[in-house]
Amino acid sequence: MSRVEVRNLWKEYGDQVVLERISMDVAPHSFVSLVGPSGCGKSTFLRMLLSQETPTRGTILVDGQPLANEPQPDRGVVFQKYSVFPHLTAVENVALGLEFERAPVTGRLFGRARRAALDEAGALLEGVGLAAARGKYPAQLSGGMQQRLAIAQALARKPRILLLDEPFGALDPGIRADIHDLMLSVWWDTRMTVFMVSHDLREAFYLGTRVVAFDRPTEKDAARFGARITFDIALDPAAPIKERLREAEHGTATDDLGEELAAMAAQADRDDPAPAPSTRRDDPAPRDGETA
Amino acid sequence: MSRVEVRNLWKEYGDQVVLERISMDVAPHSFVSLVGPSGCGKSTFLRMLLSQETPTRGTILVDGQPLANEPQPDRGVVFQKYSVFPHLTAVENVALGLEFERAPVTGRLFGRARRAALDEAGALLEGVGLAAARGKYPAQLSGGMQQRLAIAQALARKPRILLLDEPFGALDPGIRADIHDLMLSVWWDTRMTVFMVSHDLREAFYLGTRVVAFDRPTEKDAARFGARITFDIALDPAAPIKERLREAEHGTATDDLGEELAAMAAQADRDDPAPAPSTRRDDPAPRDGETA
Amino acid sequence: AAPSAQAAEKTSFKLAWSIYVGWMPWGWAADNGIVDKWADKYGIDIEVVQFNDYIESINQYTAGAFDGVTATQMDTLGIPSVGGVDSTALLIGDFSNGNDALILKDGDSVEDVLGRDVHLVELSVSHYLLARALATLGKSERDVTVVNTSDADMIAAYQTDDVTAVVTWNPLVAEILSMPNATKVFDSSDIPGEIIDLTVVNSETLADNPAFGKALAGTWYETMGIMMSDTEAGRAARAAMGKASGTDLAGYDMQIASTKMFFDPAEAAAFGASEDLKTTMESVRTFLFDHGLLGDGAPSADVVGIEFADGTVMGDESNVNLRFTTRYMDMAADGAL
Amino acid sequence: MTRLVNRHPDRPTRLLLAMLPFALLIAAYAIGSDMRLAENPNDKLLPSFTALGDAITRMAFTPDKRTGDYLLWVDTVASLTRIAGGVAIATVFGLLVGVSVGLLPYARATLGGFLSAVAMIPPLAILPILFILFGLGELSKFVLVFAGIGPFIARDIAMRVAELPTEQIVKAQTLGASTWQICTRVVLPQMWPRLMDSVRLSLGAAWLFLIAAEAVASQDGLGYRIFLVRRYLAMDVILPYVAWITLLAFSFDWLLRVLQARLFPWFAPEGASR
Amino acid sequence: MTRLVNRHPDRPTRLLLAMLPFALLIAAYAIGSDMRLAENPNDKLLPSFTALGDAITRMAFTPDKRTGDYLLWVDTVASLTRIAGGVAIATVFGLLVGVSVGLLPYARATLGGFLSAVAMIPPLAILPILFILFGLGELSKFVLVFAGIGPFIARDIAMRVAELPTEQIVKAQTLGASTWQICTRVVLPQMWPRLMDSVRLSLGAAWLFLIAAEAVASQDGLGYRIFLVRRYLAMDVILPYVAWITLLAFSFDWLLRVLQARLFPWFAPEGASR
Ligand SMILES: Nc1ncnc2c1ncn2[C@@H]1O[C@H](COP(=O)(O)OP(=O)(O)OP(=O)(O)O)[C@@H](O)[C@H]1O
Ligand SMILES: Nc1ncnc2c1ncn2[C@@H]1O[C@H](COP(=O)(O)OP(=O)(O)OP(=O)(O)O)[C@@H](O)[C@H]1O
Ligand SMILES: [Mg+2]
Ligand SMILES: [Mg+2]
Repeated sequence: MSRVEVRNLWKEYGDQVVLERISMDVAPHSFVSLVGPSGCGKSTFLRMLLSQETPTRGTILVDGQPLANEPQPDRGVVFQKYSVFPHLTAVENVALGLEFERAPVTGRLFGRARRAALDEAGALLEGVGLAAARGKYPAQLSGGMQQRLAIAQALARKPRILLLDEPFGALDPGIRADIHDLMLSVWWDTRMTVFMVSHDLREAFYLGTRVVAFDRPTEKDAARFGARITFDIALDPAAPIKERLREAEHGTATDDLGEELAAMAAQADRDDPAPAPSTRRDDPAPRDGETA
Repeated sequence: MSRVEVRNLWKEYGDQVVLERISMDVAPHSFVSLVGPSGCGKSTFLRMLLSQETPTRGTILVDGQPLANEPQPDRGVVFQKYSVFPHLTAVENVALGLEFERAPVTGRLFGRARRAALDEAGALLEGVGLAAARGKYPAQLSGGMQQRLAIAQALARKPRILLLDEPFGALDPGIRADIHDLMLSVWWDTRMTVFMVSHDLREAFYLGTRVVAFDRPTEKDAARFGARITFDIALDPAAPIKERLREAEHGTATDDLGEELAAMAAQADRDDPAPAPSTRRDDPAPRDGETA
Repeated sequence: AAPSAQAAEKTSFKLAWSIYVGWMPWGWAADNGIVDKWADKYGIDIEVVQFNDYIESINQYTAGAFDGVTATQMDTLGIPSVGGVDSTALLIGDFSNGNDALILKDGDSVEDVLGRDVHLVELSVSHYLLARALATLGKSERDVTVVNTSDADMIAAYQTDDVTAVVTWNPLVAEILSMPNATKVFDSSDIPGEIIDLTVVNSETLADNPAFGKALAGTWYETMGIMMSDTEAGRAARAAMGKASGTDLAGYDMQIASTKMFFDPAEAAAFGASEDLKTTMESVRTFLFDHGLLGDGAPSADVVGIEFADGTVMGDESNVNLRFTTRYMDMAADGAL
Repeated sequence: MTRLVNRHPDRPTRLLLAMLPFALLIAAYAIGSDMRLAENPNDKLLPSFTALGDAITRMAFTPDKRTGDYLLWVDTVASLTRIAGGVAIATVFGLLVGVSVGLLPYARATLGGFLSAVAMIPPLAILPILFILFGLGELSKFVLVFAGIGPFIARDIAMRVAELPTEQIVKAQTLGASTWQICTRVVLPQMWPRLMDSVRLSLGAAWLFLIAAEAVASQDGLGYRIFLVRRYLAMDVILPYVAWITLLAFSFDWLLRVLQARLFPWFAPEGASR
Repeated sequence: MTRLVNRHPDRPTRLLLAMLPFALLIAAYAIGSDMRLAENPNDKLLPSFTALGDAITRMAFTPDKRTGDYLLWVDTVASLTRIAGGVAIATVFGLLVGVSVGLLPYARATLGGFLSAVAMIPPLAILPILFILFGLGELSKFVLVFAGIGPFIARDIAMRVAELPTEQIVKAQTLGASTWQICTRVVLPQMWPRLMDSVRLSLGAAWLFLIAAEAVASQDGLGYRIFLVRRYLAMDVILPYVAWITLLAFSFDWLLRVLQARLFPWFAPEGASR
């Protein structure tokens, strides 16, 4: 639930310009999908929103204030590379944020407080379908399971801004749909502002209230020109549509969904001069019931 | 271009059964897509095909012979976690396989032979869109770029069997389509047999001549029951259709593609008693030309 | 810690001793309550600390951590006295009478050492012994090559083919001589009385606390009395000292045989008052001066004054830092302790 | 033919192979000893196995006449106490300083260079100063062991901390961790197993320094005994003592390895399955 | 307030901080020295800076009366030659053995345990045997330095090899690499920078062993001089020598660090950007 303003942002690594002239004004409780070719600087952009890196030029304001100069619990993150803690079990990984909050000195809860935190963490794990892997260490989990763990961990502290870097890439469609649900309901309940990098355009359009694409003007001379915003579509900031979409998904009218999405995209098309691709949603995921 | 027979394969880690009763007979020059929920054992299955791990029970035959007991250049691989060599530049990473082949003693080519190998490698890099990153080390590449590098590296030795573990997960749709093309044409030219794990069902159906799904019978008691094959659809072993699909993709009749795929799936449906989900293909990828 | 050891009046004292044939009595006396007995008599405390590394014990004494130490007269002059610690030779325990020796492979006279690499602990009494041995031929150190070799490694070194000449002390001498092809061509009995083993104390401390000196002298000569006796107790004492130095009774007796122990305080006092001592010290300080050990700016061997029992001073009278006295040995001889 | 990288010896072969180099060493010793004894029956450098056995019986199983103690055990207890003390101090120091230097830019700026420099000082060269500062008692022995391995452990741990992915530290901050909490919940717990590796690597040096300390001033301890009998070239005592030290250190090394695997199941090097 | 983990000192502050501990050390020395000299103007333990300066002038810039050499430089050349030789042998050995043990199951079965055991043997305790085997000349000094750090480097490298992801080794095999090719093209090149770290960590120990070796039988070298003048508690010579050794070792450490960054741009610890 924070307004994020990005003003004329540049990022260079040595000679190489990665991003240039990035500006956007993100309303509170937006869900911004970031898309663009690999290597164009999406992760770099998120790292700057996180204060992990500093822009070469330009500023980022959150609720009118310059960004804190270090990562804070107001901004949660799920990294592209798995970033869970290898020395903690799944449930401990999720509970860690709660322990940080509730035990400032020891960083560790005991007795009832600890059980309570573990219970909360367990509930979050259940939400991402990892209830059975509760006591496992990350090294014992598959790639997708680790990624889900990272999502649960990031949600535990209920950040006001959530940064997701290809969070669902390693998930199968069944689980992915569940986690989309979870994501949307958490987003709706906590009214947080989300930035999500995704390579799945359907996902980007389905989840986002706004889709922003980065790209370089030319492939030649890649080092001299950074990526810019090539299109920026506000899909519909009014959340109820998302809610309806979610409900629709749970229902059986799956075939209608594609049309809904197309309509949505079409409307976005009218709002914005940039040519948006036509979009439909259909999910060929074989549900357990259908195939077992 | 190898027939792969898998006979009653089991894999257990300690008490946990990961895979059980996996049997399949894969014709030469098949393109097998493996799908299934995360953590069900797809990567484990590939590792066994690679001889990186040994099955707890059961056998794997390649062209009627038991699998060599160690990884060999007849089976190439792209791992889920990036497995390029950090100490070599992109082009050196790709050329490495050629050097292994052509310089058995030193493992290193010099002079003209080296230039020739680097040129070949450069061509492959161009194929995956990394021509500009030729001299960069993996740490300087984004996640998706590293994954493309791994693909080029695996193709360099023209393996007879290629194992891909979510190879396209980190790629944006534009690049992904290009690499699909590349993949199909290499597959077609070299007539290799491909096993690909993917969470993107459209991709699985689009690329595969056969789609195999793994899943556990129950979510409870996950440790006691391993995943089995829950469906196995031969889409169409005759390659020309793929060729047509590929051509169609290059053309403008993008909208028709979805129907083609659906038809294809429907036919597969008739061939196979297992209920296949209805499938359509549409690619909302914004091509450079459309959006810039 | 350092300065307090030299402070004026006090009641507790520390003596450092190291493992060597002539100093083993200190360890035995401490173990058998003789030190405590005499300390109690004078109402003081004496802590006797064993060192395995001789040089480190002198260094610690020089740095002020101890009130007394066992050392040769040459090292006393060269280390604490040069280092500004005014030291008194309280007790003359013995002089080396064959304990230090020049040993050759394939050679039977001192001449044979010429031109060889001689392995020894540089700047130690071994070095001095070599210089004296060469002097008997009218030669100097230029006629050999000195190779510094730590005493701990001397025996092993001798076993290698690289080494054909060594100068060292007991028990190493005995060990080396027990090997085939080892001939002693010169030893300290050829320069009797020139390598003297002392118990040295800080002069200031002694001046302020004569009780410390008396207690040490009392302890020493009671111990001497026991160990020299040809009784069961004497043998037991020597056996224990031998054991503590890593050998047995026979080995220890053999070492004593090549040591001129002053069991009798009167004899020690007489040696300490003799004119020969002055000659010896002249020769020793010249050796030290030649090797740059009397200080870097030292214009001559006179920089450090040496006071003898008769009150005469050799060298700079305003910088007397080594004092020989027979006072406490006399007291022991007179039974006045 | 299977590649060498993929060939795993089975259990009995593994045992056999493990014993092979030891067996060769013993055989070489036996031959050398025989040759020298044939030449000079009194040779002390490489005593026969009988002589070694006698010495072991004497030192380990016969009470000392004077004190009634079994010397080997007295020495062992003394040395183990000292080395345990020294290693314990060095470990605590190494962990604290290493984590600070690895994690906190200010600590790194202040101590990074100093630590590298201090690690290069040969402690044996400044013994007189150490003894004046810390006395000649047990403390100075702890200090020498500590001075010998403390800076090493600290530098090693600092390198390991620096190897933690930045993502982890950033992630912890987004979860609200303070610097202190990052230390105690994220960095320290991950350093325990690495600390064990570090201690294992420095154990040899620790014994070296202990022996050096005991050789200067002490009245018991394994190093003291070796030093004492060394001037008689009593290799029949020295060799069993050295073997015993090696065995003790090796057992401790092994114990650490087992403990590491037990206590930190999550910590397995990437290639551990190879 | 910014967390301590995120606070980076700027360049001048960094320089100041880096010098701080050195300055404190020097100040502590100055005070201690003054106090002792006030008691005894001839005190040898902590000589004044003037005395240290004199000693430096004498050793480094005045020809020796007897030989006409500048002693410090003669000693330095002698010691550097020896340490370079010893470290070079140890490095080659450590790399070869470490890579084999880390990569090949058979080598690990054979040498893994042996190496751990050998690393625990205190070389100084078995000097007599080393002398017999290698003589008293330069060779034995190389050998002592080698024996001191060789096993350490080998074990360290073996651990690092084991940390390489299994995927890399498997990947190389799918590209057709033989065991030999895996060694030379995949493992060895990745070990170079790690080897540099390993050498850096063992440099302190290398000097220690060199000094010990030079105490045994030699006529020049930094360790020789230190032991020689230790007999006369000439701390005015010892301290500059120790400082010089520290400086040399530290420079080499720094050189290795710079070289590592230059030669292996791909090798940066995960958290290097912190
Ligand atoms: N530390 C660095 N040094 C030099 N160049 C870098 C560095 N980090 C990133 N880059 C470059 O910055 C560009 C953007 O990288 P980034 O990881 O942000 O891409 P991305 O959009 O997230 O790609 P992907 O979708 O593949 O994850 C890439 O071209 C990469 O080569
Ligand atoms: N070394 C191991 N020890 C114990 N369990 C393991 C080990 N490796 C894998 N597993 C378990 O085996 C199961 C299968 O893992 P695998 O990596 O094959 O899954 P996957 O199908 O590839 O999943 P994803 O799609 O998320 O990559 C998982 O439940 C995992 O917890
Ligand atoms: Mg990225
Ligand atoms: Mg997987």
